[in-house]
Amino acid sequence: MSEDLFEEDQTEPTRVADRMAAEALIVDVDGFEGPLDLLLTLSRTQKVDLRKVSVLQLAQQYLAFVERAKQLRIELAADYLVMAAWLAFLKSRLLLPPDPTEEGPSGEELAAHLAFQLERLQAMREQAATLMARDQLGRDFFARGIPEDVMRVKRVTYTATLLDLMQGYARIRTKDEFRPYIMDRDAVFTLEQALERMRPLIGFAATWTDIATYLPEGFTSDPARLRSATASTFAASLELVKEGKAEIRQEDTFAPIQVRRRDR
Amino acid sequence: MSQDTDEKEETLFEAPPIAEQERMCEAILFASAEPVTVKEMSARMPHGCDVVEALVHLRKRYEGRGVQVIKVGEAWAMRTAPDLGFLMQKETVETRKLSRAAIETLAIVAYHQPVTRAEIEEIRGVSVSRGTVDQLLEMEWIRFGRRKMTPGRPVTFVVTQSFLDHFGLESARDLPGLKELRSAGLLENRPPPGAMSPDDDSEDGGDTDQSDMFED
Amino acid sequence: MSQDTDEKEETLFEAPPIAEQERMCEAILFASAEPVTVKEMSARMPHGCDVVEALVHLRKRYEGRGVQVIKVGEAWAMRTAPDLGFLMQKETVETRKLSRAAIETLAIVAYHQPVTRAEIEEIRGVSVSRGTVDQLLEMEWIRFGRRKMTPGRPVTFVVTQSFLDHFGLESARDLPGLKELRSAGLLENRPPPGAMSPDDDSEDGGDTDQSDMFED
Repeated sequence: MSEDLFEEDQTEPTRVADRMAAEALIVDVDGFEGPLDLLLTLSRTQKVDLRKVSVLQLAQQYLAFVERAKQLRIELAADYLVMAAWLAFLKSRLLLPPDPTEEGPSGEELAAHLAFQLERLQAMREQAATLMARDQLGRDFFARGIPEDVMRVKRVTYTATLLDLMQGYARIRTKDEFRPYIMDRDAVFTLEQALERMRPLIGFAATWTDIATYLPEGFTSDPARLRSATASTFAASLELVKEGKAEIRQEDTFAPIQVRRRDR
Repeated sequence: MSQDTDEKEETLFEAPPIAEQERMCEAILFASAEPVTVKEMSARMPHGCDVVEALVHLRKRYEGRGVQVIKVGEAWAMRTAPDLGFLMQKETVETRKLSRAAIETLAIVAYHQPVTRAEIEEIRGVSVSRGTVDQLLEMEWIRFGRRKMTPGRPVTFVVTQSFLDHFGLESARDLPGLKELRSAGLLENRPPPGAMSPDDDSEDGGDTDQSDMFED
Repeated sequence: MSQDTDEKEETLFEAPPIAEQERMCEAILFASAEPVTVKEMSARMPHGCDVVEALVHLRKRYEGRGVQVIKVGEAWAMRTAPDLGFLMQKETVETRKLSRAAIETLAIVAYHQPVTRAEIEEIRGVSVSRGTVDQLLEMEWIRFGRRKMTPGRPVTFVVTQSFLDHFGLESARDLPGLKELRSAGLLENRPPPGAMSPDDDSEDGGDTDQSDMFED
């Protein structure tokens, strides 16, 4: 369907282009995209199928064109002159009877190749026009106006191997002494408990006080309980220092560790 | 119906058949970047079109399809069917190693189940963050067990069937015992002072599986 | 048909019925402004779906509608019917005007792909400016193809899926007039007579490359 359309479209402008090309030959040398383009335009004046174009006639037309440009003192680009020289050579080859001693391709072969090049260029131009005459996205047909984004969902799964599990368990079990599994939570004074105890008290410690005085009641006699309470009270003290609520010092190795509130 | 409209409006040309009007509405709704009002559609379509009727037909045509024609306030739009929303996601799965805290907590649950949070903390020697337990619950590797008959009736944790499946175990009792851990070089060769762990007893005889397990 | 596939793939769950698969394809294609490959659709749809079959059904369903299901290279897309373009003035995007050189270069790449810059210049009879190629690359209508196995291993250009999408082509083989041009010998890269280029032998008219390329 679009091809039909194209056919119709194409016939008219070609005629217009013909007329314009004829004028362009005289006034606008720069309008050509190189010698091949010029040759193609010239060949149209022969009004024949490109396959039947007379290359000899074409060469003469081209040489005449170059001659005229020279008369008009139009500066021609080098490649136009190279083509002119080559066409002059081709012309002589085509006119003179073939010299059997001469090497290389015959005039006919060279002419056939030029005709092929012209035909190929012409075909590509036509295809380019056909292509651009096709229905185009965003002009004749349309994509979805409100595309929905595909959400990229990243799902993280965690994994572990049995070996990880074993090693993890072994790690815990070798960290402290192995002991039969019994509940002895009452012998533990946790960091949270120690913090809870120290927080309200530290506000009153204007002077350096031994952290031992912060140990909770009932945790000082039993060694296990004392150890736990001391450790957590010390840790809690450090925590308070970190929070900027207290200062901590130790006069000497193994000397009592003292804290006092920090005034701002 | 469209005939009537034509006659009323006395248009010069006849409006396109309703099926064609439906096609037009379809194309406009599809390509527009926003919902389109009936008024706007009428302005874009040939004179004499009955946009509302065409839209009703169109909506009907898309019933039960992957795409639906919906009314958004005064305007109309096409949207993918809500039940297919899952197709609009591209899932990428990233596998990460479980954190050390999570592995240790998991190991404790596996070896000591049913076990309370306080007991886990006791064994690990550090407090167990809520996130760690939640993560394991979410992975469905642990679940809540029966409450302990101790004061406060704390909840306990046990491992799940998914856990056993993942680690290729038939039951939690198939987990290698401390003895095996030791002989596998996973525990320091330090004899445990005091009594045997409760798992040590039950854990013998899993020897054949064991070697398998350590392959993983 | 989808049954067979299931059995072959031994899926755990059965694929949804083909009508449901069709709905899913519809939703995915509908939601996307860009063509979606069969591979991507498969990845997003439940396991065991026969996406191609569903798409063929879907395309049939949309035949003659205001919106169409079209194939673009390896991908599929939904596009409004071209005859309704006149309704969409509002949506029309002002495309950059391409120079004659760019249009011709594009056509040469499309019909001669994979094609080197030297070959383009040979066909056009003038040197191809960098800007022209850059513009086409930037528009994503052409891209680099495989290097030619000729001396210097020059890069080649081929057209892209966006190119096919833009011009409503199912594949590069559907370029208008391709067969005629080929049988007329106009797609050959014929060396000038007497040119003793060393690659004369290997360069069998580019015909073999050509068919290769258009197979895709």
